[in-house]
Amino acid sequence: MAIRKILIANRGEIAVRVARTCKEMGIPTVAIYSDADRSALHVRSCDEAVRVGPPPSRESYLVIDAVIAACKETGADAVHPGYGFLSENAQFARACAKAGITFIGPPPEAMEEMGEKTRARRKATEAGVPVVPGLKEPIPQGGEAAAKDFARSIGYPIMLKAAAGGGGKGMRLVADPKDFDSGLATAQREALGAFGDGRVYIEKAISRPRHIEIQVFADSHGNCIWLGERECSVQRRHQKVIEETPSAIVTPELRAEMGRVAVNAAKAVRYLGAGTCEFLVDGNTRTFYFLEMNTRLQVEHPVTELCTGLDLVRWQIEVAAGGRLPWTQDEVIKNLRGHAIEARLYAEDPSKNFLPSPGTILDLRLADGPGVRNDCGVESGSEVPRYYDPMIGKLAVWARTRDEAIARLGRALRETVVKGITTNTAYLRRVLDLEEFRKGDYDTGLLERAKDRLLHRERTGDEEIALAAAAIWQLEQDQRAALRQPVSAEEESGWARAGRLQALRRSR
Amino acid sequence: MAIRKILIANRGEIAVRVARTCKEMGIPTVAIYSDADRSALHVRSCDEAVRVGPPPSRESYLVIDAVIAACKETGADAVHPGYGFLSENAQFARACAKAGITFIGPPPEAMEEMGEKTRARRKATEAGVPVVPGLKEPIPQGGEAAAKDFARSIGYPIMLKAAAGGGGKGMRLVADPKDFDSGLATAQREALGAFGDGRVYIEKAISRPRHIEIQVFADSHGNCIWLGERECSVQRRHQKVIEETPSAIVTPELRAEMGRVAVNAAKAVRYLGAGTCEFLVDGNTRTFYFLEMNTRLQVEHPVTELCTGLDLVRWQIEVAAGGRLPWTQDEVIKNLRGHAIEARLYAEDPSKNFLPSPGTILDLRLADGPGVRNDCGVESGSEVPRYYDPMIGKLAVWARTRDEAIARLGRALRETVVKGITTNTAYLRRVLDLEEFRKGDYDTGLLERAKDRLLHRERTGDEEIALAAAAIWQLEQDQRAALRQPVSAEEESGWARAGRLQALRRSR
Amino acid sequence: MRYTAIIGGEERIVEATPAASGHRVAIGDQVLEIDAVHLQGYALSLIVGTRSYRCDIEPGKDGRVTVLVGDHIHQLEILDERKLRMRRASGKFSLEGPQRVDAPMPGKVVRVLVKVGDEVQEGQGLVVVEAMKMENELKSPKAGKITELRAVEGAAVESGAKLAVVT
Amino acid sequence: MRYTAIIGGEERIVEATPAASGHRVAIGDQVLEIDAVHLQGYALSLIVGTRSYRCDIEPGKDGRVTVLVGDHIHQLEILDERKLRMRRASGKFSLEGPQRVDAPMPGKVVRVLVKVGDEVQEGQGLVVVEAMKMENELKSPKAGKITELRAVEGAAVESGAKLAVVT
Repeated sequence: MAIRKILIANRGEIAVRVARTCKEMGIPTVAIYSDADRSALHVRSCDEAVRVGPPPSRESYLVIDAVIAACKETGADAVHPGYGFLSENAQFARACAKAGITFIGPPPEAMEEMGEKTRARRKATEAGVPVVPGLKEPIPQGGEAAAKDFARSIGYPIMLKAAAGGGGKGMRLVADPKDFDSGLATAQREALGAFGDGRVYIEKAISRPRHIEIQVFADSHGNCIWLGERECSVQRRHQKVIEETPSAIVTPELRAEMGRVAVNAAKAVRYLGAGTCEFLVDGNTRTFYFLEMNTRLQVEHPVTELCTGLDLVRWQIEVAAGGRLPWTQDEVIKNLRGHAIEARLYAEDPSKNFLPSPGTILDLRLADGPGVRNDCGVESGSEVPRYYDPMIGKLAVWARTRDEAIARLGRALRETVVKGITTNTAYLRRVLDLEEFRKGDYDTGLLERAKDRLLHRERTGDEEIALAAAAIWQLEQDQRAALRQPVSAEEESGWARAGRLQALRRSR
Repeated sequence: MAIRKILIANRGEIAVRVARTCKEMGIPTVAIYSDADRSALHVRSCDEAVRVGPPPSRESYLVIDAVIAACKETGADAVHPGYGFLSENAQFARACAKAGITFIGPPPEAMEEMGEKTRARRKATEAGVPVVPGLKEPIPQGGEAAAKDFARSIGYPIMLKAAAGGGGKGMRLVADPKDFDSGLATAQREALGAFGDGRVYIEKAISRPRHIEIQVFADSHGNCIWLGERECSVQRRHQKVIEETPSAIVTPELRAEMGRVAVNAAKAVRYLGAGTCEFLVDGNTRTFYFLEMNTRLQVEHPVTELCTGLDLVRWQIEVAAGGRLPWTQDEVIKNLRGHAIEARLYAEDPSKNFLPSPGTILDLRLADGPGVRNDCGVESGSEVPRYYDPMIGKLAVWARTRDEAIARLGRALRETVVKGITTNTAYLRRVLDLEEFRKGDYDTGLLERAKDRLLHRERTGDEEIALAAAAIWQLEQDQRAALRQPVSAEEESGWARAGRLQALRRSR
Repeated sequence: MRYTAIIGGEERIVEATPAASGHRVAIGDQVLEIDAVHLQGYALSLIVGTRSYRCDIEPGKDGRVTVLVGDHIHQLEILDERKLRMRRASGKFSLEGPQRVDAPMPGKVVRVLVKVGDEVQEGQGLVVVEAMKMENELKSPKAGKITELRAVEGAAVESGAKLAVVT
Repeated sequence: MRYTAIIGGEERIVEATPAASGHRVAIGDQVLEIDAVHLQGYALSLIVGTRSYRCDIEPGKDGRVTVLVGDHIHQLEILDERKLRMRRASGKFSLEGPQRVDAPMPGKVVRVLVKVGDEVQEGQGLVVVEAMKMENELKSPKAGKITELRAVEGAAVESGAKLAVVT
């Protein structure tokens, strides 16, 4: 069946990115928004927009009935869930099916089998995919003591993970038995907050582990292929910060082997559309363990697009509409080219323990020129609400070699300026400068180990220039003040007007 | 010899673009600027900046001594000339050599042999390259009558071209003998104005001609290869507007044949670096005639970069430093991928006969997302001076197929908003919608023939929305006026402040 | 607030009133309920029913406004009573009476194609101005007679400078 | 105009005067001749000798300014006589006296780790605030005693809200 109108059940950069492909395909789009997002970029990036509730996601973006109602109101016959929110919610997929709406993603059964980690591990083991030793079942109420024993049995360090989890939320590394209880408590609280499901399970923590994932794609005609790997070991608190492809340690043989395993896992659940198998790879032995399958588009999909030349969202839509994969596995291998790196732009302050810094972006200057791709959910004047994930966008680059790609990303990060809120751009540049990163010799512990080097602010020679600029600036402010034309940040910026107008509206 | 610091003897988007690659290579850069460009983006895109004179290019960017002096003052040991200005000036190349400065481009001899069209044609003919029938010599003073006879002998329509020309300036199509005198006068005046050399020559005008050019690259070790073609037939008054690669009519065989001929032409003059052989191709017979060789980087080089994955500026610098071409001809062919289209953004008003519209850009919003590349010489608040070419930037896209690339460029043009001055973005979108363009079935006469379709402003359904927006806007202005907080475009925008400060400075 | 808008040569009555949900805008007898928020840099996000629009606004002089809706450009004038009277007084609705031909941009006069007293046709070239290396011919807005001629070959002219008057 | 700048905890005397070429800026006994022009959105283009700098400026409260030079961030304060006196009066130079611990951003208090009267060490966690799904522990700015505690578990807090005072 053809898809005639797509509702994008998400916000921020991914909603904007999906809308772009829809525009290129000539498919009308519908945005949904919470009260905190009325002025958000994704709302005006779509042809239509429907309010789905108050700011908290549990009362808006996560309300299945509201999203289905928005589809019916606008006549959308398909939903693209993006990532996060309802993207891996089988119940939502079923609700769509029930309402005759095409859910652009895998069938609910595949989601359920892969969505919940413990079941996924079982499924994977059945499919002959190696997994990390650990307790397959979530820790039941009152089972804490038994869990603690099991933890000791497989040996510390151990990992506590949210059963319904993903994206590192509700994950805790426990290195010492005495920290088990506190770690468990935090993991459960975060899991509950993030997924409405507080269950966590135990897993042995691999040392020097690399997080490498394989992009797979399946159509409804039995075809399933892999599109190469993504190296995601540059993480902070299990949150990916920088992703690249190819991985420095993945040989063509290893790639083919991991790809084959990933495709098997996908086939085992009769997968459809875009999916990702996450593996933990031992940095030394290069043995890999299946971690989980993300049954949706990944945040970091652009690096795969840059090296394959594909538009994965276009493929998702075509496949959801019953189309066949246009490529065979061989064509993929023939088309892999160059090196791509993505850096995630977060509204956070690295110098304050990465404290999120919501607020208004007074000025946003993005990088341009050769080999640069921006996927941004904000623009100058945008508000970054405190209710959602602090990622405001992604900066990805492509170049023929890894060295050139690193140089290009460094250049692009220097061109990227976000004013009004604090972001991690300078931190990202320092990550690129780490010797381990330049060598490609790193694991998921990189950022933790390099913490001090990354936060230390080098004293630069241009301090005098900063002082002079501030003085000239202040001088002119004073001169203009003297001329009785006070100019404050408030009066100057359009967002302030926006604020006033909105205030005006509310006050009515 | 290694290059340690590069002075970029240009302005606008190309200066910014060259600076980007230099940053990626870790090479410090020096900008030059006229008084009209003190606030221009290229000045702050470089590590250093030197004033070279008053606004008119003949008194600034074209003053060889001033540029050489700037190199000496800053210790730049190499010059990148960009395109236009001094880029094809052999005298300048010699001055650089004399001053011990590496000129990033071909040797002066090659420039002279190819730079002047009539000599180029002779050279090409010698190298066995087919040329368009025409008078090989510029029309001498008093030779107008003889020229007129010759024109009649080869038959109208004929083309009058500036001997020192390029970029379509000082070119005139004369369809009827009675227009010969006026056409000649205009061509000579424009030639004089643009190149300080009023000589023009006569050439037979081919009907249904396509302008297709071949990118060549040569190193100092005797290697010379081609990098595919660029279809540049979407022209207005001989000014390229949209360029793409590959060309709809170029088969792999024709590409190889044109490439071979272009490489021969380059070798014939012991060429070095990046060059382009322009051909006129008969749309029906596909026979091609050598037009001229541009001995510099072309405006439209990004489409070649997008389909080869190369950074041509990086290659220019490496080759100028004595490096070898990293690729063989076979590797080029193996690496050609997908389809790229570039649209030139001009500060001009298509509805007023493309009248240039210099002024201040109050707000600039560029396209982003998959497959989009911006090369821009301006940003929000930039002044577009009236002294120089009205091109403010280029928007290029890449996609796997031509259809997807056209859809993508259309999407990207819709995202591109330039406020404060009039630009050709809407016109460019209408070009993409032309059936001839969509089919790839067009020649250099396309825009002239489609003039009416391109200028007719379709009445859209959203007129009421425009009215409503204006009314709500005005209402709020009036409300705020009532609250005695007048806000005029003046007070709002940073450029106004800039203007005031500069005024302040001058007044001192 | 009641405005008279001029768009595509037509006059339309547009009435905008703040409403609970945002604004109520009446255009002729059509009424739109609009949720509007300001964006940075002279732009509005409008939601009308479920339709979402980004409107970029460029205010000009005397009520002239350029509104970019999505990717369609609309040139219009939005006038309150006072502005409307002025507008009507200026009598620019038609091309009756003397018409000024002004330099549309700063540049240099390279040729003057007419002299005072010449009879000219509508669209006939009067003056050629060069700017940004391009020659641009300024045409007569109406058929009539050249009653004034300020353009001088070789002279630099500023934007808006009077070059000629056709009566 | 003479300013006192505070950068990296140090006081520097900075004197800016309009000059023929642009501005003369004296920092201590170092004098810079600077050609400065404003750019849109709080930015300056500076040319010092042949060096070219883009300086992005973010004015904060009471003379606090963040200056981005190229890609280096500088936090500083630029104070005239009056502001300097106020600044000194506020005695924020040291951590003597009671120190407020404020919510650095809007969020929700998920845990309070101390009670009034507790002795705390510098850097010891006092309150955990959750925002954007992340938990953030607020630490004591100094060693001392909790003399006031406003944070309540489960309560939503606005940015800048007082959570505790350490004396």
